[in-house]
Amino acid sequence: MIIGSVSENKEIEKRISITPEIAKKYISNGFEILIEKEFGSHLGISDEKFKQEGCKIHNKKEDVLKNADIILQLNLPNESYFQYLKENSIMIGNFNSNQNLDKINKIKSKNTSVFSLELLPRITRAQSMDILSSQANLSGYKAVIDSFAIFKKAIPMMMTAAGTISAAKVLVVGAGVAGLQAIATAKRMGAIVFATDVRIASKEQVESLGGKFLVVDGAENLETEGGYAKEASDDFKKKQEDLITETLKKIDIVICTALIPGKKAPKIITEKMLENMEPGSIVYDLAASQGGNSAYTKVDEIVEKNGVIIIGESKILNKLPSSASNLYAKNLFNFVLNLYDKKENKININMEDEIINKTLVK
Amino acid sequence: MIIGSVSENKEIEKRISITPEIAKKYISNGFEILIEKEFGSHLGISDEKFKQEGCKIHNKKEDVLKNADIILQLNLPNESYFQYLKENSIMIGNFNSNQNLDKINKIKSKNTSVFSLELLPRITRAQSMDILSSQANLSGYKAVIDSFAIFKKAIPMMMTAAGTISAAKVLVVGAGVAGLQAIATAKRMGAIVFATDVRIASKEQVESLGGKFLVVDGAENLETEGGYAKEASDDFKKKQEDLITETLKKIDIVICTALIPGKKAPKIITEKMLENMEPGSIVYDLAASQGGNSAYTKVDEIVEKNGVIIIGESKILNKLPSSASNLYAKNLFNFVLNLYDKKENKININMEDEIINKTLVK
Amino acid sequence: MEIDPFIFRFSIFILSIFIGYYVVWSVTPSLHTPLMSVTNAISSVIIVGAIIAALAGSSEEIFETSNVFGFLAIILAAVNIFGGFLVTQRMLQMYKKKKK
Amino acid sequence: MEIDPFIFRFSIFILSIFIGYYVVWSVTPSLHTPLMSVTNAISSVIIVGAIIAALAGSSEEIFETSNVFGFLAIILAAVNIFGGFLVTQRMLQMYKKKKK
Amino acid sequence: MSANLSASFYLLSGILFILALRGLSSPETSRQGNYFGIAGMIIAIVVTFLSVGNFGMGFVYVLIFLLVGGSIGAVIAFRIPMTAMPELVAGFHSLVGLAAVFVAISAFLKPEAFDLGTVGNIKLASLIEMSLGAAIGAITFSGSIIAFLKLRGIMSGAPITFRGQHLLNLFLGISVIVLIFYLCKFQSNNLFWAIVGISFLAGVLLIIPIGGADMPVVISMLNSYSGWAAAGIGFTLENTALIITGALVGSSGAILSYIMCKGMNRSFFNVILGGWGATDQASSSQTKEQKPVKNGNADDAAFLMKNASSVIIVPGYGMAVAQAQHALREMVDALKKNGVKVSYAIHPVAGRMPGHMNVLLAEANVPYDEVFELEEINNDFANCDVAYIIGANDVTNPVAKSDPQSPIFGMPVLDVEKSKSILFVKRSLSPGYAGIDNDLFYRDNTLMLFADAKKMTEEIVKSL
Amino acid sequence: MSANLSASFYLLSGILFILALRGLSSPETSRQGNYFGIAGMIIAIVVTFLSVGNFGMGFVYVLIFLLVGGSIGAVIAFRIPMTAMPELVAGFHSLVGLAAVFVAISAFLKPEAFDLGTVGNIKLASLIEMSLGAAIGAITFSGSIIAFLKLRGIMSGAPITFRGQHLLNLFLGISVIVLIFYLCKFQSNNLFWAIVGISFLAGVLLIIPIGGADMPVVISMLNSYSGWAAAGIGFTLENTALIITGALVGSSGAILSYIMCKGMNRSFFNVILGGWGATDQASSSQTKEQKPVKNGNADDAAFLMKNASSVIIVPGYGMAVAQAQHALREMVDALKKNGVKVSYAIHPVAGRMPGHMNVLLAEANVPYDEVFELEEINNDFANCDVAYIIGANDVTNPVAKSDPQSPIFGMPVLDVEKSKSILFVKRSLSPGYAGIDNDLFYRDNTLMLFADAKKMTEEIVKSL
Ligand SMILES: NC(=O)c1ccc[n+]([C@@H]2O[C@H](COP(=O)([O-])OP(=O)(O)OC[C@H]3O[C@@H](n4cnc5c(N)ncnc54)[C@H](OP(=O)(O)O)[C@@H]3O)[C@@H](O)[C@H]2O)c1
Ligand SMILES: NC(=O)c1ccc[n+]([C@@H]2O[C@H](COP(=O)([O-])OP(=O)(O)OC[C@H]3O[C@@H](n4cnc5c(N)ncnc54)[C@H](OP(=O)(O)O)[C@@H]3O)[C@@H](O)[C@H]2O)c1
Ligand SMILES: NC(=O)c1ccc[n+]([C@@H]2O[C@H](COP(=O)([O-])OP(=O)(O)OC[C@H]3O[C@@H](n4cnc5c(N)ncnc54)[C@H](O)[C@@H]3O)[C@@H](O)[C@H]2O)c1
Ligand SMILES: NC(=O)c1ccc[n+]([C@@H]2O[C@H](COP(=O)([O-])OP(=O)(O)OC[C@H]3O[C@@H](n4cnc5c(N)ncnc54)[C@H](O)[C@@H]3O)[C@@H](O)[C@H]2O)c1
Repeated sequence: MIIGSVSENKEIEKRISITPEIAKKYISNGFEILIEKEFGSHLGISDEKFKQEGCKIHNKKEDVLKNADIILQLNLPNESYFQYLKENSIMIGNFNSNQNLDKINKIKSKNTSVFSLELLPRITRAQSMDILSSQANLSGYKAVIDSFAIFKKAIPMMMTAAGTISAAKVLVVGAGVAGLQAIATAKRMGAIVFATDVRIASKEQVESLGGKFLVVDGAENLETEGGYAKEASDDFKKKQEDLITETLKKIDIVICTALIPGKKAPKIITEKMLENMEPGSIVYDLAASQGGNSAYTKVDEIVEKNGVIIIGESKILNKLPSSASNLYAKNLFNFVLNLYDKKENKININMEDEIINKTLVK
Repeated sequence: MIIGSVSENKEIEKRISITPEIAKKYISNGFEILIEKEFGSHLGISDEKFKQEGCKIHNKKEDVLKNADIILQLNLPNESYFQYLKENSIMIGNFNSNQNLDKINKIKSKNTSVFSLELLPRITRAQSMDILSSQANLSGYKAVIDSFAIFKKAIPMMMTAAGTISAAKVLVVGAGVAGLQAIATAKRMGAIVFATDVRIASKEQVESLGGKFLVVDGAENLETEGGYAKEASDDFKKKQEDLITETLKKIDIVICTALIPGKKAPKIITEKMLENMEPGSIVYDLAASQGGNSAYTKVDEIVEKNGVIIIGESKILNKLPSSASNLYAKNLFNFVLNLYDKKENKININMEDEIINKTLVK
Repeated sequence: MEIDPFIFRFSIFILSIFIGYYVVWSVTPSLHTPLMSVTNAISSVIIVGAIIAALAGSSEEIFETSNVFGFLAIILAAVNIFGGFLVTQRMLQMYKKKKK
Repeated sequence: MEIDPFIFRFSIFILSIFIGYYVVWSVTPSLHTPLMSVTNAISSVIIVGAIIAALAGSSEEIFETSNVFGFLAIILAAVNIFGGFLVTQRMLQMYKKKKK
Repeated sequence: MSANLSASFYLLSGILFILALRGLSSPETSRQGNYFGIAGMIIAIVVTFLSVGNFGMGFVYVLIFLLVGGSIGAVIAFRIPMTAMPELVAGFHSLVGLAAVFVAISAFLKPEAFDLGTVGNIKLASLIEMSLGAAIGAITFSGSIIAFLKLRGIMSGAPITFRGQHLLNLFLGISVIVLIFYLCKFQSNNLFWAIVGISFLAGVLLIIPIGGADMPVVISMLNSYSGWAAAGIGFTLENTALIITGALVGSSGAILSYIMCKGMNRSFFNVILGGWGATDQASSSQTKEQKPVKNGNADDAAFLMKNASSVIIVPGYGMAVAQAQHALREMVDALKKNGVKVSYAIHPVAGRMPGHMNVLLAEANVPYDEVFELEEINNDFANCDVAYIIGANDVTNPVAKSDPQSPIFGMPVLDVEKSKSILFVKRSLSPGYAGIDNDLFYRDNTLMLFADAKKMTEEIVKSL
Repeated sequence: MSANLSASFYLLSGILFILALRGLSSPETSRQGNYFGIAGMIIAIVVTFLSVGNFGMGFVYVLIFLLVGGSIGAVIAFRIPMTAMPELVAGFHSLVGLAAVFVAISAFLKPEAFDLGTVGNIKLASLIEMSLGAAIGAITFSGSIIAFLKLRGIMSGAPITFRGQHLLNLFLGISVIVLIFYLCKFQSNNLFWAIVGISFLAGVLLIIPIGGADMPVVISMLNSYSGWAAAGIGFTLENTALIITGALVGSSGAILSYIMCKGMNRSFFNVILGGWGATDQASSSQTKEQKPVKNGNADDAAFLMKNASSVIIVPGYGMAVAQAQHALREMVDALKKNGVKVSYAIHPVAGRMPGHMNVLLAEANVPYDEVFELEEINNDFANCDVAYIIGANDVTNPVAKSDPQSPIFGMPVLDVEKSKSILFVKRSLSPGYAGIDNDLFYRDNTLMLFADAKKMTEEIVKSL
């Protein structure tokens, strides 16, 4: 069985879906690996390295697609290459299937099954394939590191002979996977960290990382069964707004991670709130691609309003491509193993399996 | 008594030598403050803010220099403005008096006394004026933050469902003020930190911050009485080299801070060492302006060699201008208070005072 | 002015109570069971009484009722003494510090 | 089979030693000084002997040498008793737990 | 042997018993303590022989009975499985109680042998002493039998209560006192037998209302009783060794049961008075199916780990909630000082965020080379003495390996059940994130340490 | 009063004394303990009067002497400044010793009064007992006098040693034994006086070689001696109260001095045998001018802080070296639980790097609002009960304020000396970075806690 992967458009995607380490694992499980040339060179991974692990390298995308039974990607390849897809092959990636349904249908018409991993159910068994968790985790980390690098002051408290630098105050909006890692990272650096979320369970989680949870009076629990958030009531929104407005006056850095699956991201930081912030403060909005949690957020742009810097990042993992690729590739590996029937040496699309059923784009 | 300061060349210097906070302190001590317009606007500090504290603002550098008895700067003003200096005035800053002796002599010919604070003796009483310490401290911090932001992997260890990210390994070369803060910062973030220095006392200090000290066998103590380092013997250098070569193979990030006062910075990371490092590793050289601790270091440039990124920074505090200015301004304030005879309301250049004597450029 | 020996015995009794009180306060909880089994063994010092009872009177009387009770008491106490000390010993083996 | 009262006294002596041993082990160091001063006061129970010595013999004999020694011993012990307990009391005032 | 000499030797044996108990207070000196006890006993017996001075036929019989009893005791001691210790001790207590009764009877029947007067004309003090000895001995006997039956499982461990129980006990107590009073007056055999009989009954009634869980306390209490009985007999026989030992055992047993109550957070009086304590305990546990768990405290945990050669720490979300990482690090430091090998096993999804445990352990400066991920360490559990599970739950749940219906089926889990003993630090038996019960709680080699993770760990540090 | 009754009361008073010592073991029960002691004493005295039964003139005299002595004692007790406590106790000991000697003399002179036989024909046992009592009493007396003089400063605190000292002591000891042997044989007055005289000398010789720093141990040891003397007399007088109390005081004093040695990390035997211990101590301290420091242990520190209402923590470089931040945080948590207000005072140059302390405190999760910089907190020292200085030194050195010659003159320092007590945790008296001595070590309200900062702090946590 041949697993293939073609290079992504490196302008917009620096991660890769097979690392040499994982390639080795596939091969020892009986797969063959086929990749396009210069697959990981931008990450300092030479083609040599892949070859050492036993991968085959083709110069052209076409050649990879023609031969591979399973194609592992991050984003969908350019439409022009769909024609080369092998009959009955399988394509796995993070395809935003909602928005890209047209393209995916074209692929499916080639008799290729498409699995899009953002559809993965959040069940315990699926944790090792959960690309949303693994990537959100790194995003949360990187958002903090990035904003600390941009911030014009030092983060930790320092009492020195030349006066005291007080600890920076960070607010994390949304304490999901990304938010929690952001809290942990900021806390490590010595920042004073506040966090807000609509799910009540997150209070304990925030505190378990040393953060302070902003408790909205009379908060209802807005957690769905799957562990995601529901949209909040207007009353809740009002109270949350007041609390955040008050808090923001002393906050230096805001990390936004609040999302509601399938909906536009909730707008939490309003124009008025931003006015009250000190010049030099930073709002780092990881929800940008889904509309952003902050006013003025523009995707992949840095906006300055009254000295407050609002950063809308949609591709933050391009700044942490090595680690992100490692985890992503491992997620895919676990997913493939679950699909693969080792005894029969074939792919078994078992629709009884919740994981397979839910991720298959129908 | 009027204290003045003119805007620096903001292209190359983003710090300022008087902050609103410190201005207030001067004024409550009976000084007047005169600054150039837009003095701190690039840091989000409007002229308004200064005015609120009681500062006067002039539109032109000339007007400031003509009126000020004490001029507080970071770097020397442009030569063309020397003519406007008031008779018997005093100029204080961080002038690199060794290299800029010509210029300073020109100023002195205007009967202006020049104090350059890098000449400050390292005695206990002078700690609150010690700009080298206060700025080196922040440099060490920022170098780490910056290289973490550039690094393509995550720093802390994370054992996740999608595999383990191992902790990054950081080597700090030179455990002086900057080096120690670098160690502390990297350690906080979860990195495994190694450090090397020629002064034996630094071992305990490194360990007190949770770093591992690379012990060079038979290390002599190369500490001068002033607490600085002497140049090392060839034998020592050889041993240090072997040890560091071995260590560097597993190091992800190197922060270089080793300096010997009045000499070129020691070259510690050699070409051969760099060859053995993994692609994607980073060498952040804070000693760049004095020749750098690493091969290939170029001042204010980023060099890539076999995938290893070598960053030569000479102006790192421009990336942390707010905090750096706060501390610098406070240092200057303490220095001015020491010069100032409150009872007589005049400056008293008391050559008995070691601090005054040593910093006065003769 | 002879003092009744009872007073002395009573003094001894009271003082022993204090000692019992203090001795036990400092015992590690993990030793509670061996402690109980050792105190149990010790309390069979009642065998002293049993022996006296068994041997009371002349040789011919040794199977009078009272002596029989003495003999029975001896058996009971003996079971206890041997059993108690040995079982304690076994338990304490477990607490032997491993060699390091 | 009368037992010599000395044996009893000796038993009492030995048991008291054990109690002394145990009682002190658990004392907080900060109470060492008061403890010493209280034991000091207590040990002047020797006054019992002094009183007997002073009152020995008939009324006329009370100024014989031996009685005089008794009287002297009474003074010494009395200084100690009053001084010891009172000074302990004073010291302990300092340890009064503040109200919270 | 002169009375003085034998009295001195009895004193010596009393002192040896004191030293025996003292020895038992710490593991290092405990074996030595046992030897002191044995020495004391030998001295007491030998001295008794010598002072009775009758080496005729009787002596031979005594020796024979002694050996018969001794052999039985020895066989029991070697055969009994370690797990049956508590019931064994209870059984032994009953013997001491009965022996005391027998000696008292014997003294009552033949007072001359003990210098107590003549039949029908026994000295008042001796009579009181011997009837008290007999009564307490009888209570000890029957009480211990009940405790034994309960522990052995022959009788249900559930408390048996009925209306008026306390009144009945009170009545029995008063009867005994009244009977003793009349006995002193009339010295009638029947009265004596009645005292013994009623006391047997009282012993039964005192113990049946006490639940199985409180049995250790009861055993210690019965131990105390047996001591008082011995002391009573000691007064009768004017024997210093018996008096010292009796008082020693009596008071130490009482204190020990008090200490044990405190350790279990139970009220001493509730336990001793049985019935009352039992009611509220029963009501709270009826809601759930009550599987038995072993409930330990910090000292137990400290002892187990100190004597282990390797310990694996399994941290989970509860450690994070309790912010126990610093205390944990300290505990590990203390263990390492004791020569114990310690490592940390991190499950990939422990906590609520990827890398959650790593952040906290790094904060507490745990060296990276002691921290292992699941695959690296999972085989080590089989060779490890103690798994210390601190606030983790789902990540150890073996159901993930066995039950396809379980929501966590298929998730790799840490094989903690392979280690020799498991210590679980959590606040209750409630489940973790996945909401499912963990079978490990009820295993034989599991000790539950119910407490906040930080508090418990700190206490363990103190005990180390 | 019958002999039996009085014996019972003496037992009671003995028990009250036991309870007195027991009470003194914790601050909560200590005052109650003192009352027990007083009660026991009153009972003993009253019973003695009643059993002697002589209420003639003698009784009045006794009362008068009792009151005279009592008044003197009371006056001393109220007048004495608290700081003179140790010498007061030493002085009191000498009185007990002398009283014992007097009673022994009296018994020797008039044995009939005590039922010990007649002059020249005293019972052997009594003779041994009384001469031992007298000898130990005499040693206690003269030894205590020397201790008193040393503590009072009338005699130099330096150890006085000479060649052959130990031999001489040995010789004196043997002489006393030999003399007692002959006394038993000849019952001669002179022998008795000789025993007393030699013992006085022995007391002096025993104490002079012991240095001032070890005096507390010596006092406790003398306390023990006085107990043994009392017990000896007790045997002579066949008085249970005296025997119990004597043995109690004797053994508790001995244990206490042992405990105190352990607390000071000194060898018990070195202290007691004086001369030997003194030599190595003297040699190490001769290099420096020997100013006295108060040396405390973890329990003292715990006690002081637990009972404080506010504590300020001053961390320095030593905390970083010891990595004591986590333990410190734990200690503070424990204090806060006790209702103590705790804050941290950070000196701008504490440590070896700007912000050094902040990094470490943040690592230990110390809340930022408990951390204050010098200017914010410096005035609070005046209102604080305890300053806990952990591994800091230069930053507290008041010489920076007073001595223009000092290398740190002009540096702002934390005014820790204004707090009621100062606890200094460091490993030795050696100086810090600036290399200068710190006068605070020698202040009256300073307690030095010599140990690694982490270890000491952990121990304090344990004691809390
Ligand atoms: N790592 C991730 O990224 C992630 C994300 C989301 C969900 N999860 C899920 O979270 C679970 C993680 O497993 P886990 O074993 O770490 O946690 P867990 O199964 O949730 O168990 C945590 C246990 O800690 C105890 N606890 C809570 N607070 C405590 C305290 N203060 N002191 C002592 N014990 C305390 C609780 O029991 P008591 O109440 O009895 O004390 C609870 O049973 C997995 O089911 C995983 O799927 C993980
Ligand atoms: N902050 C800065 O930027 C900086 C930079 C360079 C120099 N300095 C200088 O450093 C000094 C800082 O003052 P400081 O009070 O923090 O430190 P310090 O005056 O150097 O005193 C530290 C004390 O800690 C004790 N110590 C060391 N290790 C210990 C351990 N493991 N456990 C317990 N105690 C230990 C040492 O005494 P023992 O040996 O008796 O234990 C020492 O006296 C100032 O003189 C300052 O000028 C500061
Ligand atoms: N089954 C598993 O083991 C598993 C795996 C991964 C994550 N999870 C859980 O899933 C949950 C969601 O994680 P996610 O990060 O993917 O969520 P997400 O990315 O969808 O949302 C991020 C966070 O934003 C919050 N949010 C939404 N609206 C908000 C508002 N108006 N104000 C403030 N906060 C708002 C959400 O509650 C969530 O915590 C978490 O509880 C996580 O622990 C479970
Ligand atoms: N008196 C004071 O209170 C005070 C104030 C500030 C700093 N200091 C002390 O002054 C000392 C120097 O501090 P700095 O940071 O200004 O020094 P620096 O900037 O001159 O040098 C940085 C470090 O590089 C080291 N170094 C030099 N050659 C090296 C080589 N070949 N290999 C490895 N390391 C080498 C030096 O030892 C020094 O630690 C430190 O000990 C610091 O604590 C004292």
